[in-house]
Amino acid sequence: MEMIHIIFLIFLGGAVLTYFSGKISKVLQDIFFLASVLVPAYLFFAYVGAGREATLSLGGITLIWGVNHFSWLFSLIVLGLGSMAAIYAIGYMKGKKRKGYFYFNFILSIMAMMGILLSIDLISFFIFWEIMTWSSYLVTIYNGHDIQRIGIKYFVFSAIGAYAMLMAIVIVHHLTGSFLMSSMINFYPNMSLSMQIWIPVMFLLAFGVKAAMMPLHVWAPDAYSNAPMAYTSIFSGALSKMGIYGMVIVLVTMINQIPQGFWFREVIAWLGGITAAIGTLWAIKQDDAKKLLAYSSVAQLGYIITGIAIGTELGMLAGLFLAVMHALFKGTLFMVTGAIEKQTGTTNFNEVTGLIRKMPWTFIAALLSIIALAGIPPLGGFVGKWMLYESLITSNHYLLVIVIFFSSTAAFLYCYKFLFGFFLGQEEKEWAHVKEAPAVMVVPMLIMAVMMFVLGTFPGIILKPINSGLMDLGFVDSFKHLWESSVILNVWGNHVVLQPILYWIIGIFVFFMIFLTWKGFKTTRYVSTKDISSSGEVPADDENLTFSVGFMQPFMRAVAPAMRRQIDKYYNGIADGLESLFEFIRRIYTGNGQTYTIYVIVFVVIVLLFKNILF
Amino acid sequence: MMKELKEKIVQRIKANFADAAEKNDFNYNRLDFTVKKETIPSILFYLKDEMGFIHLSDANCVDWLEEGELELVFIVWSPKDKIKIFVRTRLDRDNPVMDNLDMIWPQLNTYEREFREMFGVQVTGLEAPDEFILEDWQGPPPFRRDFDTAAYAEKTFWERPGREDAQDVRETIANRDGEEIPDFAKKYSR
Amino acid sequence: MEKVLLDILGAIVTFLVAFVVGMTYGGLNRKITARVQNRKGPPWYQNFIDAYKLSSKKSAIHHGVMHHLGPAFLMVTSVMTLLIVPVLSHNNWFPNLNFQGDLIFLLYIMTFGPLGMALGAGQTGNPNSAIGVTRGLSMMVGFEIPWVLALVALMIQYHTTSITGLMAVQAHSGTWLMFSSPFAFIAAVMALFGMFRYSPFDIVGAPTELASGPIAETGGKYLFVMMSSGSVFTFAKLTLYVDLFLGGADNLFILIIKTFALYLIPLLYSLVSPRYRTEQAIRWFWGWPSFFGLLAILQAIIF
Amino acid sequence: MVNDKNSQKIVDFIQNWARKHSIWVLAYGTGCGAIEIPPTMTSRYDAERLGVRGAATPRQADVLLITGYLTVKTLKRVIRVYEQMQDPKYVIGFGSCTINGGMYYDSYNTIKVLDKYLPVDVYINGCMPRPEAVLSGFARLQKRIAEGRANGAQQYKDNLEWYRANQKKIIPNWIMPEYNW
Repeated sequence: MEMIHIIFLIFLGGAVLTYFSGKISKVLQDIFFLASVLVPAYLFFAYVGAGREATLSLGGITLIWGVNHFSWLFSLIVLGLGSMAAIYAIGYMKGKKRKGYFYFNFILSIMAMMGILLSIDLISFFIFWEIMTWSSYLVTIYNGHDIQRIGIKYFVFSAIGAYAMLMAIVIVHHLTGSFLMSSMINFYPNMSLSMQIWIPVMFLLAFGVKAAMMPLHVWAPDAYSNAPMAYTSIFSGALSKMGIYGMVIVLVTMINQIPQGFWFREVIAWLGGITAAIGTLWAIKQDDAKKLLAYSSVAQLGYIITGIAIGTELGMLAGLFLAVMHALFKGTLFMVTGAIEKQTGTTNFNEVTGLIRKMPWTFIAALLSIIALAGIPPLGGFVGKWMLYESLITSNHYLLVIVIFFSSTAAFLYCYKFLFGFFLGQEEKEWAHVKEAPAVMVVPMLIMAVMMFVLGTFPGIILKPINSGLMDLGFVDSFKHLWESSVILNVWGNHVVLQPILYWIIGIFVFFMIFLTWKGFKTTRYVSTKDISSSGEVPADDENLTFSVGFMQPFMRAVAPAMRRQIDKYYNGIADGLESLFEFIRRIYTGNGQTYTIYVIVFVVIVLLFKNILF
Repeated sequence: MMKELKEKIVQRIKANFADAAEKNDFNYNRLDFTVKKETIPSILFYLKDEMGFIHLSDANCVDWLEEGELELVFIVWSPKDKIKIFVRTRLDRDNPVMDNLDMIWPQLNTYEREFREMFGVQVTGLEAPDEFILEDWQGPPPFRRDFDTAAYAEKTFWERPGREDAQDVRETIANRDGEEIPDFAKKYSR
Repeated sequence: MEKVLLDILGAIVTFLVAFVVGMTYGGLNRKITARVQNRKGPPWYQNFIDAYKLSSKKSAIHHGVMHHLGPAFLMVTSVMTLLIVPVLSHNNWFPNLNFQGDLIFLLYIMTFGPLGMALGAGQTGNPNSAIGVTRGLSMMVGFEIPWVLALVALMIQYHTTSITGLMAVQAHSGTWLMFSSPFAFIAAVMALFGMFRYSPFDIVGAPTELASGPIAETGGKYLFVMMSSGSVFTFAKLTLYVDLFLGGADNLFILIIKTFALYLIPLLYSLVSPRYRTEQAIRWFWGWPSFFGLLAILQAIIF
Repeated sequence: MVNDKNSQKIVDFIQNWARKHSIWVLAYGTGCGAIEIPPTMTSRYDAERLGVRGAATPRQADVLLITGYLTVKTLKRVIRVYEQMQDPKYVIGFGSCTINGGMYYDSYNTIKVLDKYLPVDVYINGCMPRPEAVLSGFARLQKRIAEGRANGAQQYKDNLEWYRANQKKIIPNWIMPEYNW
């Protein structure tokens, strides 16, 4: 009995126990739920290190699970974010219906993700992939509305991806006679060129769906926004990273072995860039926080895809660092949205305003994660963006830099929209009753916000595991002298020490903060948001002066030509076409005996008429 | 030409509205009818829908203090015939009540608010905010002729006392320049 | 420890120089505008008087913590930009924190302040402020494109991402980058129009339309900090351009001549321009300036 | 040292000098007088050479310039704007209407004496005052500021109850926030 077995057993048993214990006591259910996420996480980090392996024989097939440094890095994302989201979920799900259903799928998702990361053979990889898809699908339709539109869309895309992957696995088995990933990778250069192209394409189809890559992203906004927010934070933060994990394996370990791989990676990198730009533009347009964050996730995953598709060491570092950061800040932002939804009952920017004085801690968490998302220096997001630009420029992707930079600048617009929509603006009477979210929800957010700050100052903490993960993938460990925890690397120069810069920023900020606060402290007074200079008018209490409808109108007008085409419409076109095809086929098979008789007669007549030609 | 047209219009209106008192001695494109209060909606509707007087030029209220009545005047204009018609009606000054007419011309809503605020006409069925131009008004309707604005202003607002050495300097100026002050101007001197 | 103290002392000196020069440029701006409009205009030191008057206002109001701290955020940006940009080529008095890759760092730290100030403006609850902020941020997306194109072209052409590196290139070759990468210079200068927010790109704080936009609720000492921050930032931006394109400067006198010559370009352009609407401004930036930026990249790749 | 009377005098002198030469005007263009402001500000008379400059909002302004008659309705807004301005602040009454009602002396809805409702530092006579008169008014204000006599705001603070009583007399439906310093 290996520790890995125990972990999976705890996950499975915990899921079942959690589900049924809800019948006895709600508190017991919460405890079981927390235990079945936190205990395996503790066991994993305490007792399972890189190099551990475990096997399981099932009907003649041996499933092999093991940990290397690379999958350990992603386990960090899954279990770290998973634990935080689990604690948060206790508060979020309080008083909601069907808790058992939600908890069950939550635990299963985390187990499935861990399974994917630990799988060494393709069979268990596929099985866990399917479990992940199923459990996330079930959570997506938790709310029970729009199942047709949202659930089916997610499921169809996932199914197409999964069956493409299954096909690839079968072909690989046919070619190599083994289900092991390593044998697939080793055999890859010996395949014929068409197989060399098709197998990665089929794998990438599956991974691209999960990572919401450009033409395959249409399910993401709906699914992300429809799932409960406690789940969406791992859905967007961790589950989408499984796609990234797979992509790294395919792009780096397989495609790198052949010379044609360059073009392959180029295409993926551009797809990532376009994903980032399009996702950003659509995010700006959204009026609902969930939708906005969902599109923003699509855009952020675009950066990550670009980073890993470039495939240089720095690009990989940037992509993986951004992946960790994205898990942190997007997880936090979805939690913030969930907290606001819990306290006010809506997530529409046009309705909620002015929560900053009512929910200060939530605001701090949101502010820090927005700063990290926008890539503004003191926080961790900047480090990732910075390495991404460096890698793009040094690998001669000049136009891609512009695309990425455009989307990263335009991201300020939706960042501001998020903060303004919820927290700033007029403090309306309607929301005067709102209180800060319970501590169970606030503490995980704040912990993650602090993590973002720490990673911005000491990026080495996370760059070190990334580096050892990359070494597992066959990269050279060339940065050994740079792993002082505050120094990051630069290609053309030597290195950058981040701490002094941070001290300067904080120092200047504190100086002027003191200057503003101290000077004339007594004569500075607070006035309410109703006391504004609106041409001498005194706004009444119920008079709504908040500006939130059509928030980014001028920008949207400027980019209107780019927004006219929606990929969704093309898919709908394909779906309509297929539907009419099926309709036509259905007309042939009418189910009426006479029609079939006529078909038979016509067939016989044709055969008789043309028998000389045919036979 | 114009005369015939006017004649025709007068005939038509007389045929339809028996109580319409006509005053038709203008030698330009103007007609004048005085009707009872109850007839106002129907005659305005008739003018607008049947006779092409689709434009409301003005609506006004006149205070006939001596006769104890308020007069409402609606001026409508036909772009086709190039003729304007004054439709008048009289309301009791002590209890002026009229019906809401803004379904005929939406802009009448504004005029009716003015009637209500400035003349104290009660418009039944008018949907509009209470205050129109005057905020926090507490006195009587200010456009009625028995409202003494000077007295009201003196009572309500501070007045700056004139300087004690304020004198009528017009005579001095006139003498200096060798002019004479005409008689009619003399009564304005202090 | 002594080094840190010296650095702080030097930073204060740099700040003071930037403050004085920036304020003077602001005053000269008003003077030149007045002369062009056939007026006498205020004296050149008018901005100092205004700043002192604002700082000596006896009362101030704020609408909450973010509004209170908004000017501080803005100041961080200005001072950080100033400290990262090398003021003079060879001088110990003006310390700089610059490091390899600081151009990208600059691009991001320059957006830190506007975002912080936007948060402050948002908390006031004044609709005009929020409208102004959305316009400002949208326009920022507009002018960052040619600006980044120009910078990327420089980075490609000279294989460095640091300002000192580019200055060394100019010192080594003897030609200013303005002449060796003319298209990058043109694109960057056109982006400068947007950075200064002078007319025709001044819709952000249109006084009569938006009641001065983001700063509508700001007065007294807050406005003073914002005004000084703006002056410092003006100086920092101009110095950055001089370092990048005009070969830097060896002493303050040359620096002032060069920066002022550069400053005249957006200033004089603004005097003869009406006002663009936001989307027109964005499209303007994505038109010719971006075209020149692309030309610059082409030039960098080919040569 | 700071509390020392002489040094305070010097500080006051410098501050008054700065305030004198930097006058940001919020022109409350209620009446017909607003039309005299553009020529005052633009090329012909160029008030900017005296440091006079337009401000967009009351938070930034030093001087509230009330151009012409004030109805009860606009007086309410003017009071609001005045109370939103930051100390030190001044009021200029512009035109006869603000002094004694001018041609609206018997109007039922315009106030006649502005200084009963707001502390006026300088009046500019005329109907309308020409830009020269406006400039002379600004010069007068500058002189008063330099001498430290332009203390209308202090007067308003000290006699707030009296002003409030006057204001409430003609604005019975008082919904404004309290002026709390």
